Amino acid sequence: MVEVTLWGSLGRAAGGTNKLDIEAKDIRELFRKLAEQHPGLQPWIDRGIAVSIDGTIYRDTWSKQLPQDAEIFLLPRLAGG
Amino acid sequence: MRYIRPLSIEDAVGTLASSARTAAILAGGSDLLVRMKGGFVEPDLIVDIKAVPGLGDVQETAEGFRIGAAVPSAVLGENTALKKAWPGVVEAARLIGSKQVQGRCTIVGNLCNASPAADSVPAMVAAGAKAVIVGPSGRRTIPVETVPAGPGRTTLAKGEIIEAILLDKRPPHAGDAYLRFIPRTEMDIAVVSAGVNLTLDEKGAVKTARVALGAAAPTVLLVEEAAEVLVGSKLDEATLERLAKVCSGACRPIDDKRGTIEFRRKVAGVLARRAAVTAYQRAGGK
Amino acid sequence: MNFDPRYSTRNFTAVGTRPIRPDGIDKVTGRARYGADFNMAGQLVGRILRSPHAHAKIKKIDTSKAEKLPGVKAVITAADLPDHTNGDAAMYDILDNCMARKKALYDGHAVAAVAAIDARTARQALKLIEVDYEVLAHVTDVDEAMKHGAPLINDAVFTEGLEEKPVKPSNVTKRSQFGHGDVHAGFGHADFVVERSFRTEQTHQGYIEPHACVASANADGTADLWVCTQGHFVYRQHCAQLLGMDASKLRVTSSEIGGGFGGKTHVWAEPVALALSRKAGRPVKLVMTRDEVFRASGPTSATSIDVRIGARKDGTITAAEATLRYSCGPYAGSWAEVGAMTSFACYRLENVKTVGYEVLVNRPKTAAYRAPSAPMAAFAVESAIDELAKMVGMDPVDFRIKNAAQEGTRSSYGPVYGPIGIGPTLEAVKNHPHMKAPLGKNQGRGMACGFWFNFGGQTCTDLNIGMDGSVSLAVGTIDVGGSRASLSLIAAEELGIAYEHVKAVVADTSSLGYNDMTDGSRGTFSTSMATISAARNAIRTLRERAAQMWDISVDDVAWEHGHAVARGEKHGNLGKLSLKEIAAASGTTGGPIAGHSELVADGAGVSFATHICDIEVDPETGATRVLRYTVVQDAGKAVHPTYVEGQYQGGAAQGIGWALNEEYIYGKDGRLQNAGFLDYRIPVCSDLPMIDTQILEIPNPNHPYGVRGVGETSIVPPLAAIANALSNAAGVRMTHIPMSPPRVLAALEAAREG
Amino acid sequence: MAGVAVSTTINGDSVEYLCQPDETLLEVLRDRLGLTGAKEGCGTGDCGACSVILDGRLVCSCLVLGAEAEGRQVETVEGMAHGEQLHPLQQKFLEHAALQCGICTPGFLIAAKDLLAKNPSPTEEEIRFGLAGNLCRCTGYDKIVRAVQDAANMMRGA
Repeated sequence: MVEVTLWGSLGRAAGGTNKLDIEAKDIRELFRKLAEQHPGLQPWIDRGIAVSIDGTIYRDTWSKQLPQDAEIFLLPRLAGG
Repeated sequence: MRYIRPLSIEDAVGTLASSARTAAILAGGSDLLVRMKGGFVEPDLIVDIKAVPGLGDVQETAEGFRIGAAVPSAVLGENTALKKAWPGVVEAARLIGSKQVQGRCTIVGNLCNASPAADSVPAMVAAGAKAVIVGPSGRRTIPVETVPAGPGRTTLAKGEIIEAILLDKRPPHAGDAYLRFIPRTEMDIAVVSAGVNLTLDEKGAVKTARVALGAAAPTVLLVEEAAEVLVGSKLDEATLERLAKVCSGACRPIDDKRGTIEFRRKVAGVLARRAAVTAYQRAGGK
Repeated sequence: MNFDPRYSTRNFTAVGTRPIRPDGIDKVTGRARYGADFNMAGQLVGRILRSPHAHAKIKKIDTSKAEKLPGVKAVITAADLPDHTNGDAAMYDILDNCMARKKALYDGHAVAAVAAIDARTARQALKLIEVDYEVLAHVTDVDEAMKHGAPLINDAVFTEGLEEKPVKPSNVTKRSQFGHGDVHAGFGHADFVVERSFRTEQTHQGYIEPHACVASANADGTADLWVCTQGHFVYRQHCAQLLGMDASKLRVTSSEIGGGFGGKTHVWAEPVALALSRKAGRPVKLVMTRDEVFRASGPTSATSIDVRIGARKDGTITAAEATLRYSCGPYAGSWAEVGAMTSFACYRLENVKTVGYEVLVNRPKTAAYRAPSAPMAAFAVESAIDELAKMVGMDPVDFRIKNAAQEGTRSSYGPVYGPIGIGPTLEAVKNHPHMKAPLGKNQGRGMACGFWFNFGGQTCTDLNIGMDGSVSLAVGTIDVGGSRASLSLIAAEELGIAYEHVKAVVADTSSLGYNDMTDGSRGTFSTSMATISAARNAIRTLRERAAQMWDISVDDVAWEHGHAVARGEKHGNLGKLSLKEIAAASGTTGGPIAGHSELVADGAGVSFATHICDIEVDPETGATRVLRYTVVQDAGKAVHPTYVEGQYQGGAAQGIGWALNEEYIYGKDGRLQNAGFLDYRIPVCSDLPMIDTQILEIPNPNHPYGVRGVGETSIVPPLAAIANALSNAAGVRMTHIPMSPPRVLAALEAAREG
Repeated sequence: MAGVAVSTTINGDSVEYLCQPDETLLEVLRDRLGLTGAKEGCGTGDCGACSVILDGRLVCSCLVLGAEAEGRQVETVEGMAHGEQLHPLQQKFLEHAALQCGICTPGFLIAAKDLLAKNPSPTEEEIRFGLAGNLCRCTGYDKIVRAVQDAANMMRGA
């Protein structure tokens, strides 16, 4: 079980909660379970969500393991210049 | 569209006068080619006047200087005698565009483009420069300030060409200066500008003065009241204050992408004041 | 093979040196080929007709007269670009931006295009296209667009991210929010509070090379595209999707790129060129004019930002809050969201809240511009921080040091930071001789901090070892400013050979796997990671071949300084085999030797910079001149330090231009007034001083050499650094960017009048 | 539209071409003669990327008609190196990394060559004002100015 923090707007889409406890070993499973438990998040996942694990931001490495004691924070996927 | 390069002024005038449709004179091309590129003009005939004898020369005569219509600004800057006599006119001409443009642009083109912001024009107006015009009915010489009629329009008739600009021989104790305001240090069109031309008496008091402002009205403004303020003075602080005030008051500027009415008014006075100080120093005043 | 991207300390031999770039000679001799330097046999000239209206319904387009003009080979409208986007809203917006479908949404929006035998015929043809417009009310100002009753740009837009779904459409596409703690309570503990509103005007990336491409569509459904782009694989995907093609049938070759800065990250005219080529059956070259570049490509957002920050007497910030409104052009974006994330990222805050609003306006589609959205937010926040430091009575550097984020700080956008560089850049600034240099009359010094995320992304490289032992490195990220040099250094470092024996090229889309574009400061970070990975794969093969040559186990072969070395006592007499020797024998040891890598480079690591600048103000004209400028920034590891300096200097110069003079100026008619380099005033050489740089190297733990992205952060601090300097020089707090002479003079006059 | 026959000299070579009356020298160089070193950044004389030297004067080739080159001498970036021997400016631009994207480089090299021909020992300020007609968006000009200073030193020493 990992604790996942959602950024403000995503929290609203998840029904007004900012923290979720989810049983997920990696980012892929996290997204799958998020979508199952909160169907409102599916469009956000499709558009792109970045995952911060202990401060390091992952955008595409969905195989990244989620350590039990890590700080998991979801962020919008951004564009650069 | 045709391109011709006449070998005499008569040919040039004749071609322009007889051209049924739109014809454009090409000297430096730094305005014409930009307007063609933008699709603002599509001349049927381009008359390149650079092969006309004499148009590419600066002549020092008994009366002063005769600057041919095809002389690029860079050449003016290399003419030591002209620079010494009319530093303000030369520095104004040298402010048009970049080094690259300097190699091409001419003060006659700058005048005929009839932009109120043209750099060389306020300096020429302050200098009392005259334009020699050749046309189907012969030659005439007019003060440069009567050439522009409004933004982009001149008083020249069909077939007329400005052949040369005349600048008087300088008496002793004379000096001129030109300053413009631009947001960057180079490459901009003047937001507002001022040219001042002074002659002093033996005691260092201003004997004659001409003050012209650019980008302050639809055409370059010769501010006679400003000249009156200066005459008789030694440019003491109160005179300079009044000069700035008069120049600011004479402005009839617009708000546009380059500046506001308020800014132009205020800075016209600042520049006139600063240019007057430089002209005064150049005239030997202390 | 698993690749371990973690940093480990090492002594570098190639990395950190400053060799001449491999593409340099072509660029100083005029031989390098950019977008417009390529031609094909039988090529036509493409031109685009653009809307003169800021907002207008397209009732009818009659192209018949243009089609009849001799020399015209194709005329297209949106009807020739049917919608293949299958509900992908972002792609639909790009399609509509390439060619207006129902409405022209900004001055310069493409409505039709022609291909003709020459430029003159194409221009004439455009004049013969008759477009029947119904002109609609328009809005170009971000605050005006948010008002009730503002002209609606898209009546299907209902603001996302609100507590309740709105019942009425508006120009606000999205509200986003970040932060933690309780700002209300935090302000309650503040002894001093600064509250200000700021505005920044829209700027353009200002790359000197206009968008240019040559498209050649064949009758069999294949096509080639030569184009200047920051991401040729991305352009391939976009074009293939918009034209209904298989991506593999479209080969995109990237030209040298004459600047992008974010503006060449998605397609503009390329699908139009392909559609023209398809219709005409001939190659089509399409080059934008400078006027088109300004009117119809890539500006950044115009913004309106409110900031409130409170601090205790001891200088501790107790709460910080910002509301950010960013223009997106006529299509939805996430620009304010990024601004909201980056606003307070430099600081350690217990209570912080930022809210962003994405606002539609009748201006060109907003595109990324170097650390997109961050400079405006930093302008507002860093101006307010400076003011607050003054109120508290602290030195602005000390005040920032006291409140700077550090390892373990919860960032204002959410996650907790790992090791970061804001503190070290501030300490470096505090000790920099620039801070102690004397100032003259009407002069002032300012400083400001900046933050940017940096990205990684999908990347692959091929590293091929020739029989002579030289190495070709094929990469898929566009080289925007010297990355072929730094990537060659990386390959040389990892293989243990000389830089001169490595040649890096950018491969076309048919020769290499997919790569994300060069954006988010990722070029050197990501591709160096893939290059190290590819080199390590090649080294494994080199060891295997050496083992064969020696007839020993590969486990007994190590790779040291460009040589295979046999390990263990029993192989003590084997000496070494150089890469060159192994390569020469490769034909009989198993064939060509190569290393490949396909990976996702994540963990780019956030980046911080602190800038110092001295300026002088002319109190009578409001003219501001930059006298001295210093950039301090963390690079992780500077692979080619000269090009790192170049990135710092270039970003600072763009920021200075933004701060002082650059802006889109719209008339009341909604038309852009300054679509050219004459009146869109980017800094010229005589405007700037030398730009001093100090590179800090705090290794990124997620890269084998510790590399971080360096490209973008340096554009973030200058706006505020200059505003703060101006405040110190002239006693006026400028809240509107650019701080052009008329604005500064007006502020000075207002201050004088009291 | 009547074509204009032009005989001119480009980088020391005699060249003849036919161009349209409204065709610029830049268009002729790039599209007719294959000399794509000069770039079009603006077409209005504001960026300097198309700089060439015409009879010893630095000009924007976008503001010169192709027809005007008749009987004149044109120097472009393609003529700066002699065989494999780079011009000192070219060498110093490489050494100082005075280019990032490189699109403005040909224009800067030509402008700097003209500058040093007229002023072999320019101050930093003279270099900055001398090159103000050339826009660079990548470098912030710092390394360009240093490269020109270094090339001037080298050329004076030679």
